[in-house]
Amino acid sequence: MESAHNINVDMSVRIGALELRNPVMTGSGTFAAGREYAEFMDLGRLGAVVTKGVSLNPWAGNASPRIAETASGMLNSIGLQNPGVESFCANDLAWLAEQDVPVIVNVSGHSLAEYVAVTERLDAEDAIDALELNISCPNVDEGGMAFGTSCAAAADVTRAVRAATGKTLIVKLSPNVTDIAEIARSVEAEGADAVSLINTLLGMAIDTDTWRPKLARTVGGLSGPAIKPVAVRMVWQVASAVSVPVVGMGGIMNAEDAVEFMLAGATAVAVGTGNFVDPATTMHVVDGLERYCRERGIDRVSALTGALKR
Amino acid sequence: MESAHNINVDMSVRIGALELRNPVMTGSGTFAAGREYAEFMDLGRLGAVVTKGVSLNPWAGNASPRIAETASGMLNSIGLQNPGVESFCANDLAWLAEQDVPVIVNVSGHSLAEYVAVTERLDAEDAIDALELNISCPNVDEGGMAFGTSCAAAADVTRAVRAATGKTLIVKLSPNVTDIAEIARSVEAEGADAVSLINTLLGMAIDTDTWRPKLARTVGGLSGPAIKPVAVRMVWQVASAVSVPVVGMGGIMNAEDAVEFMLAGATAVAVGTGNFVDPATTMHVVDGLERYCRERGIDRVSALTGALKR
Amino acid sequence: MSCASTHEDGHRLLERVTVVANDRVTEGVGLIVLESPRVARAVRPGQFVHLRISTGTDFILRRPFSIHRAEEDRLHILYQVLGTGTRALAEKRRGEEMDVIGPLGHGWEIPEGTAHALLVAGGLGAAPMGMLAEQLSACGVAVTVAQGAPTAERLVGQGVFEATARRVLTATDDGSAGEHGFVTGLVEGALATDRPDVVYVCGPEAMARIVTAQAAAADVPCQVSLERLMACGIGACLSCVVTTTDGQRRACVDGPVFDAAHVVWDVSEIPPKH
Amino acid sequence: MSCASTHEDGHRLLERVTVVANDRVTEGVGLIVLESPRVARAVRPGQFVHLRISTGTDFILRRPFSIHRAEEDRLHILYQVLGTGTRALAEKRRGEEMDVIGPLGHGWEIPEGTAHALLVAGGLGAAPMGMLAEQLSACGVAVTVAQGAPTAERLVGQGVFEATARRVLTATDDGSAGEHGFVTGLVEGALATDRPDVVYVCGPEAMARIVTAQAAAADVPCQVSLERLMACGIGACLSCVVTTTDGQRRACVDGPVFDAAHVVWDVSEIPPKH
Ligand SMILES: Cc1cc2nc3c(=O)[nH]c(=O)nc-3n(C[C@H](O)[C@H](O)[C@H](O)COP(=O)(O)OP(=O)(O)OC[C@H]3O[C@@H](n4cnc5c(N)ncnc54)[C@H](O)[C@@H]3O)c2cc1C
Ligand SMILES: Cc1cc2nc3c(=O)[nH]c(=O)nc-3n(C[C@H](O)[C@H](O)[C@H](O)COP(=O)(O)OP(=O)(O)OC[C@H]3O[C@@H](n4cnc5c(N)ncnc54)[C@H](O)[C@@H]3O)c2cc1C
Ligand SMILES: Cc1cc2nc3c(=O)[nH]c(=O)nc-3n(C[C@H](O)[C@H](O)[C@H](O)COP(=O)(O)O)c2cc1C
Ligand SMILES: Cc1cc2nc3c(=O)[nH]c(=O)nc-3n(C[C@H](O)[C@H](O)[C@H](O)COP(=O)(O)O)c2cc1C
Ligand code: FES
Ligand code: FES
Repeated sequence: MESAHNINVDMSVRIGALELRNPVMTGSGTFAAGREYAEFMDLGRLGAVVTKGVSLNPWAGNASPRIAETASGMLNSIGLQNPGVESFCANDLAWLAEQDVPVIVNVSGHSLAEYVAVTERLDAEDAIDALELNISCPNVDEGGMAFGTSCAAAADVTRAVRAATGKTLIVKLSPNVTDIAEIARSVEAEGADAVSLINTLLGMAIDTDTWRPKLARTVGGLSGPAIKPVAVRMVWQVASAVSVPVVGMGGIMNAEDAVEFMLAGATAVAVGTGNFVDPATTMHVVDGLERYCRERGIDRVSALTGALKR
Repeated sequence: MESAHNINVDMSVRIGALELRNPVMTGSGTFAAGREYAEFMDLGRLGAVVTKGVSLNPWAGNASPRIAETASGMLNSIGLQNPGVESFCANDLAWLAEQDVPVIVNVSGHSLAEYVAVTERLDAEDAIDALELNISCPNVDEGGMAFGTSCAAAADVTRAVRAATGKTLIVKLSPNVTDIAEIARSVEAEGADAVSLINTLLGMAIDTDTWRPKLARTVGGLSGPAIKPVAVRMVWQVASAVSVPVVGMGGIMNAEDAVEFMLAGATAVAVGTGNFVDPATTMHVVDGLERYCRERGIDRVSALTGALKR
Repeated sequence: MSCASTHEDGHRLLERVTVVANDRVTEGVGLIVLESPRVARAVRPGQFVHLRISTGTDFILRRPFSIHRAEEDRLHILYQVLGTGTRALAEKRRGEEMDVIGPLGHGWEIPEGTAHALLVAGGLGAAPMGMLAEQLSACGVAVTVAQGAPTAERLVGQGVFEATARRVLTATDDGSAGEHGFVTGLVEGALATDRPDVVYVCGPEAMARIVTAQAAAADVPCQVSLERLMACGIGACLSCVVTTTDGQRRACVDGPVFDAAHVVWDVSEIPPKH
Repeated sequence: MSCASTHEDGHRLLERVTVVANDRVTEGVGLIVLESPRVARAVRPGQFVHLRISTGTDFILRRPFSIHRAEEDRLHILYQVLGTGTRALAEKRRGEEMDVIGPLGHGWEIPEGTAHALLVAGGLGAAPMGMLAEQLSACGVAVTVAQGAPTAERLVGQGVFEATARRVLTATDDGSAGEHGFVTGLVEGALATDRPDVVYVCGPEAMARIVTAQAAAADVPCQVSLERLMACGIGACLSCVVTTTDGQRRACVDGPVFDAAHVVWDVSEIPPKH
């Protein structure tokens, strides 16, 4: 073990056709398109940037208040506010293309046709390395989570989007289901190259002074350390059920948390709410993961994936 | 508002045929049969004692470790360890019968026949005021949650148990489902007098030193403040979907938390994990609820139920 | 200090800071002084910092606070104790460390040719106005402050206003100091008497809205500092949107100071505790 | 102090206590002294308290700690800094308050006619043995202590052992004090030389298991104090079960001290950090 401290750790992992320099990505919607964070960290040291969800036309998002703090977590009901795919390509993507980091674009839609239209448009962009199909947003009335809570709907949208792009396709799953492994198998069968999970748990908080919901939209998505045990469990269930890679997320604040997800079966991980706590959290996770491996004489980080002992 | 401070608050609530002196009960499995807590509080000031789950034959429960702490919560995989219904009636129930507090017995089973057999045995006991049918335990391999995650199974077991008892029947629902309101409607249709929710969320934690799950059984149930937003949301969804009373629980640590559940639609509430933090938590909730109403000039606590403004 | 009428918002920093002092100012209000050399040198009036009060997981979000004054290497923050975060802030002792992100947001602008400014502060609305009064007075602008609070003791930030303003008008809800009534009652008169070139307002949203209307009626440009619930504080999460006539804007980067004429007032956007 | 060979466990209390002192004893080990009159008067050797270290929600469970010594109104707790809770405990300052539930559990028993006792402590296993050594010596029982630790500095609780025991034997993993090796290496000899009437053991479970076997081979009754993860600490939640030849028993009420001959050793029950 003494000499182990000097080993070089191979931090690379593979998601579909995509080789990442390390397993640490950003959680969609918590990192915009990275520009705001570039002042605090080196985007080039990330495994990948996953952008905020992009839809065909601009979405205004939900009314305010849009967030509420909860014990070890937060609720959000942002509602996929975004300027639409054309504006996204002209602005955010054009900027991201100049950075030295793989780009994964999170795809939103109100309907199957809209998911396909966004995908077709994004497929034409060379700067995009992979798409993450968001069928799990709890914060929109139509589309979003509705596609992610039934196997048939999840399969339908995956099939349609798969046909519309040759890029690596990651499908982002909802935790608000009875059997997430079953949904994962459905999307794998339709050609998803990977699955990512978990999106937020549907939650609610009430102001006991005003008797009103703390979120204008009443319900929203719960994220942060509070949900980590549910997320780790689901990653473990899904990784045991499918053979495509799993991107794990939910409450990751440090490298130990990331290790937990990898041991449970994740090939890569994403930091969401953690970015708000410290804008350099992703960097701490990258450095900490490498240190974790080095100190234990593990020469490639991918050896952690699914290494849980029972 | 000045004079409001002197009003008498009617703290009573009704669950089926059961009139409770106040809405505060104990979460099954966190309070045994109350005897251990009697040293720290006055059982007679509780709305009701809900006992640990009771099965036909003794259950050994799961291997250790059985708990793990998580951010603002804990995982448990006790596994319904209990001495069986005969021993329960001879010891715990005999003791409880002497206390001045309504008794609700939580009913467990591995199979439909076992649920019915336990119910028949308990139905014969005058000291029991109501039964809580546990179809949501995530910690047993057969039975438990399997009955609570499909409408058909939930309906079947409710129908069978309903036929076996004339006592007030509360069905305890699992949060590990896509649509908890649908399950609630199924059990209401089969004659449940009330529903209680939520039981624990299925979760998992991994020791990053040993690479083993922190629980011997790998997965367990997440409880405590971390889950409160999910619990409040589900109570709100269920209360909007059924007309029977709802008993709300999940992360209640103080009176404000209890108010949140009542505003969301709960008629009564239960304190689970909060008992471990402070053995007198239930008393603080009773006193705090009364104070909350008094300070606002609310003359009956039941006015809070479903009073959420939107 | 520059008197540029508009400015580019500077580079944002993540800085480890040390508590120099933390004292009670009045019932439920504290003043914390942080040794924060890099942010203190960069901050402009109306900007804020995003403070990480706890490093545990009990509450994970940062808390946004305006810079009341920046003095050499130090930031002065006036804060009101409201909930979990500000209660923990009140317990910070000299020597303890925290980290801040700042300076953040777009602050107050000084329109070209401003000779006279009216600052309207309701309660803790005085917080983001200390540096503003200092800058205006350093630039030779005549400053009138109209300040309101529930009681005389709750009139905070008076030190800096007395030192910089030509006139400080006050109103209290209980009449324990100045006029008996709301600060909005002072504004009408000040607008008529002083004929200011610009009105700056910060306070409860209902009050800010009235002042906006008063300024509009007098045809004086008005800027308002708004509060929103904020997660990231740097423009990434879209928690903090303000509806404006130019669409949804982010309070943390496009604000917290907005041209009041462009704000589409909507009660539902007011944070719950106000 | 009574010399009753067995005892009824007393009434359990919820008491608000004040930190009187909290000092580092050695690398990673502290000694906290709590003003806790009611518990201090009721506690018996081998019992523990359930300490609420945080009142926030970052970690919500209490932490169980043995009473090392009880002196008038004060509880002395020796603790090892391991994780979130013990790190927070190490930061408690004189004058801070906490609340404890105690005294809890079934402690050490003194069999009828005990003239000579062997106490075997591994590392922090010394924690629950201070009061025991005091009681035994007060009752005229000859005490031999066999204590092991990784290094000389980690031999904790030596003060009370030197004051009460006839002999204190030590072993360290690195040979920096006493024998070079494990404490189990001392036990064989002590059993043969001293012919004790009872063996008391506390320490890592692997070590306790060996000592149990050694005592059994020498036909000496043996009691062991076991650690389990505990939620309620008062017997209600069934978190803390120990498999015994009499079935599943709760460490918090039926233990933490068990008749070693009845324990069904099972590595999977050992808390993860040990
Ligand atoms: C740009 C800006 C500048 C501010 N400057 C000051 C200042 O100088 N002095 C001062 O006392 N207060 C200021 N506030 C308000 C201050 O941020 C809140 O009072 C504080 O966050 C409350 O935290 P809490 O944990 O005590 O309250 P809690 O109610 O426990 O907080 C729960 C959540 O709600 C948020 N929140 C609660 N109230 C507000 C609010 N009014 N505005 C924004 N978020 C809120 C918290 O940040 C947290 O995320 C400012 C707010 C903004 C947006
Ligand atoms: C009856 C009894 C008496 C004890 N007496 C002492 C003592 O006198 N001195 C001392 O230093 N330690 C003692 N321990 C162990 C002590 O309780 C743990 O070291 C402590 O709980 C660790 O808390 P943490 O937050 O630092 O660790 P973390 O690992 O962060 O704790 C996470 C969870 O695991 C539990 N846990 C972790 N390790 C243990 C353990 N070894 N035993 C029980 N629970 C554990 C914690 O209580 C908490 O619920 C005793 C344990 C028991 C059961
Ligand atoms: C403010 C906010 C906005 C989010 N927006 C999106 C989104 O646009 N698309 C998406 O797939 N997930 C979105 N998410 C979910 C996160 O990407 C992530 O799945 C979830 O928050 C769990 O991870 P965490 O606990 O690390 O935050 C959002 C989460 C937050 C907190
Ligand atoms: C240690 C433990 C044991 C439990 N045992 C049972 C049980 O036997 N039957 C049951 O219906 N629920 C059981 N529960 C679930 C609780 O009754 C409650 O539904 C859940 O913990 C959520 O509430 P809380 O967050 O207040 O703990 C148990 C929970 C815990 C923490
Ligand atoms: S707080 Fe995140 S965008 Fe403003
Ligand atoms: S800790 Fe709850 S029964 Fe022992």
